[in-house]
Amino acid sequence: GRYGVFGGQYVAPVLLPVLDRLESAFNDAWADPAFRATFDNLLQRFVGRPTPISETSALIESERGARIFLKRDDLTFNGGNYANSALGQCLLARRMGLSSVVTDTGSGQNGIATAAVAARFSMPCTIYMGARDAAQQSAAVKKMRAFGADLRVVEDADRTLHAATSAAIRHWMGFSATTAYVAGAPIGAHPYPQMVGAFQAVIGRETRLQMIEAGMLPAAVVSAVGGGSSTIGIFSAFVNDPQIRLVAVEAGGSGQKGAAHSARLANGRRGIFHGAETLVLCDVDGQILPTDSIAPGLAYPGSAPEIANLVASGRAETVSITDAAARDAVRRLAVREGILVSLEAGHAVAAAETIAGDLSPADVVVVMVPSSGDKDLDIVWPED
Amino acid sequence: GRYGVFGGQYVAPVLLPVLDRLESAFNDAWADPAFRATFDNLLQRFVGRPTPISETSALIESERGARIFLKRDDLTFNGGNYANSALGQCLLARRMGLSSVVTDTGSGQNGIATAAVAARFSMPCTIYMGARDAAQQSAAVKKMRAFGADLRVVEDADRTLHAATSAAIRHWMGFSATTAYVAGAPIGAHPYPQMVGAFQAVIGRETRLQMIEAGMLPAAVVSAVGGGSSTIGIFSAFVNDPQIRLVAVEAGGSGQKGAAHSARLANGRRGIFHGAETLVLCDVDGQILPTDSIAPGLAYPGSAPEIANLVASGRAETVSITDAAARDAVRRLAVREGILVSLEAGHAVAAAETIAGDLSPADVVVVMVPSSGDKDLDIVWPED
Amino acid sequence: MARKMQVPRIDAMFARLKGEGRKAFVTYTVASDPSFAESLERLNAFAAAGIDLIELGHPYSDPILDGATIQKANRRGLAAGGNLSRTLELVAAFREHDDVTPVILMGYSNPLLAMGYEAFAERAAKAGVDGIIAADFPIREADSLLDALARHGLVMVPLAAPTLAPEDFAVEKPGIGGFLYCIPVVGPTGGPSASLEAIGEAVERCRAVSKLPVMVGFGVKTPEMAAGVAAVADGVIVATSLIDHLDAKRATLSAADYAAEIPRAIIEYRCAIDAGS
Amino acid sequence: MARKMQVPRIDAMFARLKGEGRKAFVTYTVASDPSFAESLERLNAFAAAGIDLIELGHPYSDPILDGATIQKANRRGLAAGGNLSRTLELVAAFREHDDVTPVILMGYSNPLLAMGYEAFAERAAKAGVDGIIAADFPIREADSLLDALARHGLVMVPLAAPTLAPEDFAVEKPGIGGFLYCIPVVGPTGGPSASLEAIGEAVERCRAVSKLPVMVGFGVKTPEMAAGVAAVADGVIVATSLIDHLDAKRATLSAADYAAEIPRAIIEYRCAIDAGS
Repeated sequence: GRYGVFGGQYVAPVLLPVLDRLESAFNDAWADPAFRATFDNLLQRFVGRPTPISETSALIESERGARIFLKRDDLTFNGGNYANSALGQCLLARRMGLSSVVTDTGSGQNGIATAAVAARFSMPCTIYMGARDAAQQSAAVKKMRAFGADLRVVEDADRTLHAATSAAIRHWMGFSATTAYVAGAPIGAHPYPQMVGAFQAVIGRETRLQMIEAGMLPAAVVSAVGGGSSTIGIFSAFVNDPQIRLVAVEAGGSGQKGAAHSARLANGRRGIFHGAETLVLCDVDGQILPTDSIAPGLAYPGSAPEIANLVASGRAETVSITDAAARDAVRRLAVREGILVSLEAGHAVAAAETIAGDLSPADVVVVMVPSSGDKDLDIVWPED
Repeated sequence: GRYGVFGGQYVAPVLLPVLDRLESAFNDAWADPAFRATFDNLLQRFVGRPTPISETSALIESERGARIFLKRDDLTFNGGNYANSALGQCLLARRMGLSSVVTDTGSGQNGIATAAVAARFSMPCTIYMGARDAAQQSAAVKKMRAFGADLRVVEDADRTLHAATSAAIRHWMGFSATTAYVAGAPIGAHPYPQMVGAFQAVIGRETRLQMIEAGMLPAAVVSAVGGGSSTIGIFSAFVNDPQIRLVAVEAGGSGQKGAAHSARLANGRRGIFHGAETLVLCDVDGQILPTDSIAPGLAYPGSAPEIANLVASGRAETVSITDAAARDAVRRLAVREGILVSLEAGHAVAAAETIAGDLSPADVVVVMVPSSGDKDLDIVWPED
Repeated sequence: MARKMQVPRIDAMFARLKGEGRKAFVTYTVASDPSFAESLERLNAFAAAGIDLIELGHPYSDPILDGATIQKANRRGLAAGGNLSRTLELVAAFREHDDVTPVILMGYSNPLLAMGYEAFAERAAKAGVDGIIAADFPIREADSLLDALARHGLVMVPLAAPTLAPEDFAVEKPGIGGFLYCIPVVGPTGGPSASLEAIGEAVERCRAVSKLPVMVGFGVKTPEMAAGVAAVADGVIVATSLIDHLDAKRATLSAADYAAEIPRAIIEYRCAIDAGS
Repeated sequence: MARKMQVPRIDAMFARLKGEGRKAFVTYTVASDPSFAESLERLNAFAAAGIDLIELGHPYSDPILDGATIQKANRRGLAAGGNLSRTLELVAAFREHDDVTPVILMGYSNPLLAMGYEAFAERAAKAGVDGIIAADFPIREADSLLDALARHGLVMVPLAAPTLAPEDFAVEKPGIGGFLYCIPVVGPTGGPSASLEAIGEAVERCRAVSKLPVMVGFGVKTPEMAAGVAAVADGVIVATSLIDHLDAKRATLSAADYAAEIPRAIIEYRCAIDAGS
């Protein structure tokens, strides 16, 4: 359950037997070819995998820059890679004889993916969402309810993802005998990071295969890190190629000195947060710091333990991208390539352009696009 | 240029040389393996094809009903099949040395697809949209502008698609030396129906192959008919299998006697509309009648000439589905299957359930899903 | 069928004008805009003010190729109960007092198809219509329509543009005739004007491949321009700009002054055209 | 290091209560809620009113496992400048007048890690802390923490629940001790209560695998229920319901009446527990 020094099970002890049961069920399922076949089949038929790799044609002005390819998970089911792990976890819950699922959602993406998959399996689905987030994401709220989810708007605390996660975890503690908690990211207590990582690894397998088919391997794989599901997903297939740079892109926020940001891999401390020891944005007293980013999905103070270890061990490098640079990258990609990506992806694109500028045209940079930009239209193009 | 008695080139004569040039360019391009390879490659890399076939698990209550499979074009680029023909037409325009494109859009889907593809090819793109439509589809407006399109809101006439089409055609007439008109559907003057049909035929080819791989051929292929792009797309691969029923689903509107609807294949007259002789909803004086449907994309008074011919010749049958039945089908599919389809697709799903109910479990019905239901959330689930 | 033996009104008109050394002045109005009675009055006023040939639009629900001015006129005509049948009645009423001024029906093809080409041609001839201009009905699609027109002594007036191949407008065939409607600028009605040089070249191109008289329409916006066109073509068609002018006057003038404005405006163009001829 | 040789306060407390035939009454408050001074006053009031052991929450920004009541108390404590360091200072201040009442720090693990387990244990022991309860720090993860605690004479109090395997709470190891904090109902603090039968079974299960005294927390909401729990367990922990009660009173009572309300409420529970023992 550890990635280097990171990971573990820092949970209320009552959850330990639940986690132990989940761990053994996951190991059993993951070793079962029938489970894997069902999962793969639904990834294809229901989620819409494999997603393509698109080469960008006009991103790098310089003639000397590397080619940039986008891994297009914005083209999956409901426009995001969350479906991969929601599908895996719901399948596993069904196999374990659990009848319901519970999850939390911030920007709504994980909630939508989980609600849809749960509907597909006729599993009652409870989703907690902070009241402030719910007010900002009314289309997402409507969509989750359209899939029949019991969406509970949380008025507690900061009325955002923190409050929602807290409520979902406590709901799960109360109903763990019948209900699976669906994690949106490879964070939290073991076996969640391992399990979500395994379900998301399909992104990396596809990417590697697609690059090999195209006759090239990337010089760098670039991904923006929020919860880390897409980052782990795409990095997984390249970790053992030391010549391939893994670049974890963090949200630098406004970029002003002293302002809040979300760059906990580069600037965080070792801490214990949401069930695992990992790199955390907290102060000297261990209090979690406020985060800030124009990209709702990147403003998270914790990190996936596996990513923390990749950074701490030097295997992955980190880059910080400001709100403005990310927004400009989203706009540039829309106007020049006809591809509307999320602000999360915009951070990665901005970083990739810089990286590609320092490489040769014979090189290739792969950028993870976890989700489409429809959700961010009003942020990137505010009303004039 | 004719499908039976339907088709032709009923345009302002000044457009004839433009159409003739387009026809020969299309024939030349379509016979060119390099063009086809580029098109196929971009369909895969940029649009996200092939799209999967999803079996529904809980649609038909009866144990005796046929299995229902959905062809999931909601999973393409920007959530709809318009990208297929926008891509083909922009590629062709580039090959013809044209520098710009112009199109019209009602619900915004064709506009978004065209704007995105044009951005990809660095072609200036002008889009006309009725003022009333633009007010209702603010996200679509924003998205087209995000792709750099010059969106022109038309205050003329009824301020909807009619006015937009008129403005776009007149723009094209003025700039046909440099500008291609991109048709959203296989309607209008020859060669548009043939060309759009050819670009959309990828849907049918994929579906046929996927069904054969799954070891079955459908008893019926069901598709809702708006402009007809997805219907022609999926029907094309099954036209020569007389044992396979082709079911064209039309919007019955409210279903109240005497109320407006959009069922021009079943109830229309032979007429000349938007450049072609076809089945049209018009009165005895030849005046076009108002249409009505809960699905914005189905409320069109004309028909694709090829579909008119399939119906007139008896090869395709028609079914009319009311607003309420279509809306209920969208809701049912969301709650039971976790798939949110558009109201256009909802019409086809509702029809398919009835058809499947009369078949045996050994049979298979394929339903075309042209687009996702995000755009229709507020219509299907109005604020409580 | 005695009519067929007469010289058609259009041909007679060109013969008369040629004899006078003048060019034709053509204008356009939409039937039943704003009412059947006012429309009839306007036709009479046109004839009285010296219009040589009248293009009469039959109102259509989807005038897709027209600009905003004519789209609005179509909507007003429809709202007043106008349609193809009613337009034929309007011509018949006009013919009660005027059997000389040629009247060309102008509009879209769907109402023609709905009435049936044969029925239309028969009724139109009986009403006193001389020909048709169909905005969206190229000759290459028009075989059955042309047959019907020819059977009843009517003609379709070909639309000609500099970009068109001769076989798309300079066709000698029963049912085609009257004149060539030359559109020197490729664009919507009421749009930007072509230069006089471009108009001259377009007319020359028409004359090179057709023996029909050539009239120029689309974009003639001022009496000065009409004079310039008259110098090169056999006639001048003034449509949108005259409608716009009259629409604007209707809002500000008394009924009596408005009634006087129609001949005033027409005579201004008439003089310019005669001066340019 | 003389302290180590003394009987730890918690053990001394249980010995004393056993001698008196009574059960322990434990309550909870968050340090610095609503201020350092008022918090200190409340600790003194607790001791004066006969509380046997105090659980003192150290304020944390993300009390994810707690219900709304305690989340709010944490936010108030943080807003007043509370944190782990300041909580240790609070205990030290309390110890100036009370060297008997055991104080257990309760909270989340991140502040412990941030301070460093060794530094924390050293400072906590010096301040007069007796042990800790960590909401999110299971024994299976706690090796280094336990080592540090043991080196400084502190204990971690294991959380026990009916669903837990014995190796997750009934571990004999330096740094583990005091008592078992038995959670008979699986759910958030302040949530629904377990039945007395379920509580009895949970306590029995604890006694079967551990020699430590067993105290019951989570969901003890009324004096009657406290009496019932006291009949089967070695002590009763009343947290959320007492905070809710005092919070409600603070809004309606005068300062003097509110000061009187704390002992009044505590004595009501105290009597019930003593009666049930």
